[in-house]
Amino acid sequence: MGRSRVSNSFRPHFRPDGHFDSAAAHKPILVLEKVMKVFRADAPVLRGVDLTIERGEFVFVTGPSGAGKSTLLKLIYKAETVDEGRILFCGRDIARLTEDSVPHLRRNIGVVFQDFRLVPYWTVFENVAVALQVMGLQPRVIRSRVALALERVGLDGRGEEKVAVLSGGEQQRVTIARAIVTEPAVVLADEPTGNLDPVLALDILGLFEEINEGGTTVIFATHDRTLLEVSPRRLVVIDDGRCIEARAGLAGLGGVLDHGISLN
Amino acid sequence: MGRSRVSNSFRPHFRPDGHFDSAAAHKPILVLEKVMKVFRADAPVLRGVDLTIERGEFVFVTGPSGAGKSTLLKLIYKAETVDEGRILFCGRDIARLTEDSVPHLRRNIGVVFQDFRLVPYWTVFENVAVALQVMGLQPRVIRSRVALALERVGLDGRGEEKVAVLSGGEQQRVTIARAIVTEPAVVLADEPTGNLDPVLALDILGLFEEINEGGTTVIFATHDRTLLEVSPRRLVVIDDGRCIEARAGLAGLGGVLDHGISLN
Amino acid sequence: MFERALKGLRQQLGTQMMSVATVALALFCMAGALLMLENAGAMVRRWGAPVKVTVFLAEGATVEQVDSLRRALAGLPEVEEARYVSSAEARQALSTGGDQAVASAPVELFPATIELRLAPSAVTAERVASVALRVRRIPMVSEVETYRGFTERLRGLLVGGRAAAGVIALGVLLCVFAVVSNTVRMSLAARLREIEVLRLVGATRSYIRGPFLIEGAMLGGAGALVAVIMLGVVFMTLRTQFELSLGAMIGLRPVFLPWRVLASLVVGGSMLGALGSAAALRRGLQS
Amino acid sequence: MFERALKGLRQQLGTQMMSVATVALALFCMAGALLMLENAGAMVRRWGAPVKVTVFLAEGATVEQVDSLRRALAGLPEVEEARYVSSAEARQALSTGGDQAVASAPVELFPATIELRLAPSAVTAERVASVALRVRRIPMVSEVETYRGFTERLRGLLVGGRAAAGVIALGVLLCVFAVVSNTVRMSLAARLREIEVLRLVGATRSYIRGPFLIEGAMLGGAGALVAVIMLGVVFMTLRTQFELSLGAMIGLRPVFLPWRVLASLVVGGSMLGALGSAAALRRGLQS
Ligand SMILES: Nc1ncnc2c1ncn2[C@@H]1O[C@H](COP(=O)(O)OP(=O)(O)OP(=O)(O)O)[C@@H](O)[C@H]1O
Ligand SMILES: Nc1ncnc2c1ncn2[C@@H]1O[C@H](COP(=O)(O)OP(=O)(O)OP(=O)(O)O)[C@@H](O)[C@H]1O
Ligand SMILES: [Mg+2]
Ligand SMILES: [Mg+2]
Repeated sequence: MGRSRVSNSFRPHFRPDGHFDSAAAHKPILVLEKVMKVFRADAPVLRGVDLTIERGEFVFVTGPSGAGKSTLLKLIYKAETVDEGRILFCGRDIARLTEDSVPHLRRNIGVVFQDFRLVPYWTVFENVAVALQVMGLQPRVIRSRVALALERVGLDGRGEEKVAVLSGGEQQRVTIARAIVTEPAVVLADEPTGNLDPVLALDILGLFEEINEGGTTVIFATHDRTLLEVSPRRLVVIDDGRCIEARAGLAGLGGVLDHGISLN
Repeated sequence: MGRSRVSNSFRPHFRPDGHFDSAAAHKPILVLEKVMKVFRADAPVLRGVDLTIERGEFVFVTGPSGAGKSTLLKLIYKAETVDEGRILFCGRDIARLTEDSVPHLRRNIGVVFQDFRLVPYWTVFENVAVALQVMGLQPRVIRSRVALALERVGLDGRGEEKVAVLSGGEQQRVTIARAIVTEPAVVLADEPTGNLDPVLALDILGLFEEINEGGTTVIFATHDRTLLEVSPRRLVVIDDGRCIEARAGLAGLGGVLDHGISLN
Repeated sequence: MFERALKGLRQQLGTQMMSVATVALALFCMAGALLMLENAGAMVRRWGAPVKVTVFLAEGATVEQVDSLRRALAGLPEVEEARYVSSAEARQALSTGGDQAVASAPVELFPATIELRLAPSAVTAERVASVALRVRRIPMVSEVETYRGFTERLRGLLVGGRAAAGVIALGVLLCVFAVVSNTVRMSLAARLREIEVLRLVGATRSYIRGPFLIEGAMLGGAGALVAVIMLGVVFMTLRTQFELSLGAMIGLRPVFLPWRVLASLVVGGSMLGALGSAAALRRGLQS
Repeated sequence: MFERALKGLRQQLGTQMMSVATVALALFCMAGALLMLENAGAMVRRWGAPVKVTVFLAEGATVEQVDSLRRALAGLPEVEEARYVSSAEARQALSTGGDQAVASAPVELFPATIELRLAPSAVTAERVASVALRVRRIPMVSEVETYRGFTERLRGLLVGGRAAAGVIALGVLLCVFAVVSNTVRMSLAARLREIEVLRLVGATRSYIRGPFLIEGAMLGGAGALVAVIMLGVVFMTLRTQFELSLGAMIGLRPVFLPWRVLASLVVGGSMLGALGSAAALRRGLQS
């Protein structure tokens, strides 16, 4: 635990030895090349996804239920492995990471899980702090950083409550706090506003935009039409196993995104 | 297990002896009188909720995150108990149900849980069938009714998959199928479209409206503005611990619901 | 219900087999203790129970003297039987073990005796001592052996053994209870999600608890059965060895536990298992 | 790491105590078997080891005859020592147990003997038999006792006991392994959610596994410690009882296990626990 440094810069160092690869700084932070993922042979989920995400970008990902948004994100943080194709993180193929390096990759990626992945019998504080604890930080540092993160998601002063008793939206915000508390290079947010009311959803979107302005790359998977309307960011639609760039002017969206309901 | 009959009519019989109270048919199916619920003394969740829901009604419940929507529903199916006030189901105070009658109350209420409450290592079929199995139905009957319910939520043919591997939206639809498969007198849907894309969300809303047309009472808690716009049903807003009727013409909504963003 | 219990058992086969093994081990200890006790009891019955007094006769006694002495002794209220054993008979009795040395030893080595068997009702230390005292005063008696020290020590051992077995039994029963209760609590913990869902969709208490009670009973019963079988195997294996050595030395022919004890072990085990399961349910289904 | 292990232990205190108790019970069985073996060994050493032959002398032998016989016997290559024991000495030796009957018995009851101690290197059944045969032919010898049957039976018992103890030890070690492994698997199962979260936020393998390995080692070590203490208590309690009865009868003074065996039990227990834990982790952290 002593070997790893904290990632509070935006230069990912996911090698165990903490060696910094200076060439990586000039490459796109994330490149997906012909990525295939097949769970059931009759219905492949991703069928050749090509996607390049630059350092500091903010990308919306959308698509119908079961399209493969979560799968795409899981491939990036290596909870699933690609069947074909490559995923390059800072120019390095994550398929070739040793088992010992995967934790170091994950410390550079903050994930808001669609199903939260909280420990119900831990307190809010513990659930957020764990992301810093595994890095071996000092308790004092952890306390102040967790408090800050909870404040940003509107849960200040609720650190001592058990997560199990929180409302759906509150739990979702705990997950968001855990994802951003490490100040990672990349944040993957999977449907982070599904349980939030519209006002709070916009607030949280604002939070991610703020983080993005600080230099963090944000990939934001969502179904929420309002958010897509409000924020004129790059938009990727996953449909039929492929990625389609869908913000060639909002007009271009109509057909792919909507199956009939127009966006504006 | 042999004593209970199946509730496929809309006359709730939640006494263990299956005795039918004919007077109940003329009373509102659900009455909340001055219901209070306090988890933390400094911030009571419900502070005197009055609400009457007639047999066969369709009611939207909305309100900001942490307002107490889920708590309200939990009080109805007795996962929580009221601190003050009464809840009458078909005219009978559910606080006075014996422990043995609670299961019979629950068989008359189908619940779509906000956090799904699925058994991850069971298959889709098993997760839906369990609601019928506890009533002691024949396997043959169970099979056909489960197949029907899965078809209605767009998951036909996926009964043998383990729930753990489903996408967020697919899991949500399994929960919906489990809630409606028993053809209960009341359906409580807690944010049933939070993980669904807009098209599917409208489909599911349509499903609940269809069920409602069959005579089932539906209480539908949601944040989704689009659904509220599309469906001109009764709308109850929980705000600051009280229930406010908010569809005195859509115009009336503005202030309470929106905190600034207008509905249309 | 039974089906669902079996399904549960299968789901965590490793754990369940572990706890059957543990229960078996514990009950094996208890049954082993019982077996030892049973055999110690048999030994005490053989060696200590009908209290025996041996009256060694002085060498010069005539046949008439001896016979009148025998009849006098038989007339004592405490004495049930008085039997004259001549030197030759004594030698023969001792050499029935097949010991050549004894059989060919000179007959004078074995003094003639009168063996007294006391009435069991009269068996108190004082009674025996008073008989011995009175007999010892008779001139033609050279010595009186009451075997008191030995018998008492043996009884002491038996009492100690009973106490120890009682403690072991108590410990073992507690252990079985705890193991089954714990295993069922594990099962419960592993299926908490399932149970919660069952409750929420309106399952009755008995529908939820039934399979776990059956599971507990099966664990306890299976454990007891395995213990009994293990004990039987060990007994069969060691019996001959034991009979030939230590057994011959201390004059013990090993006996196995009676059928009724075995059956009640199995039944008791499964009842205890069900009880343990009930305790686990009481604690585990609170939340 | 240690802190997190303790936290885990505390979380499921009941289960953990249960498995410590089980491990203790199992190791207690094993240590008990070892103890019995140790004592049986002592018994065999005392009774069987320096093979003894007793030459019973005919009654009419003169002192000179006996002495020349003794010297002749001492000269045999197999014999290490030949000692003359007169009748009076024999009686005295037998009555040191405090037995009044023996002490006051006529001296003629105890035949004079020559006790031979054979060289341990010569101890084979044939050698002993040939010595006995040659000696028996001498006219003034009435009988030769080689104690062969008894010694052999005793050795047989010891061999059987060793085999049984080996089987028990194997079973017990397996049991300890399984119990700890199982307990750790429970711990794992109960904290699966936690572990998954740890993994997802980038915890290293050792960060995740460390506490469980420590937990396993502590379970094994604690179980062994409890077993040793239990055995000590039982030994202390029963020693006096045993010495006074069965022990006196078969001439055995009970000894406890040496310190080194006890220490290696505890260390071995905790190592086995860690191993069991590692096995559980290997299986449990797959998914
Ligand atoms: N481990 C798995 N094994 C088998 N099938 C899987 C697995 N993970 C996902 N799937 C299937 O792949 C498909 C895509 O799943 P994914 O979770 O990526 O969808 P999604 O786009 O996130 O949908 P939603 O909006 O509903 O969350 C689904 O049909 C799902 O059932
Ligand atoms: N068992 C409980 N113990 C303590 N506090 C609780 C408990 N259940 C709910 N709460 C608190 O009550 C408040 C209302 O919760 P509830 O789940 O009803 O909100 P909600 O309206 O459903 O919100 P959301 O839209 O986020 O799901 C929350 O602040 C929550 O933390
Ligand atoms: Mg998803
Ligand atoms: Mg809620």
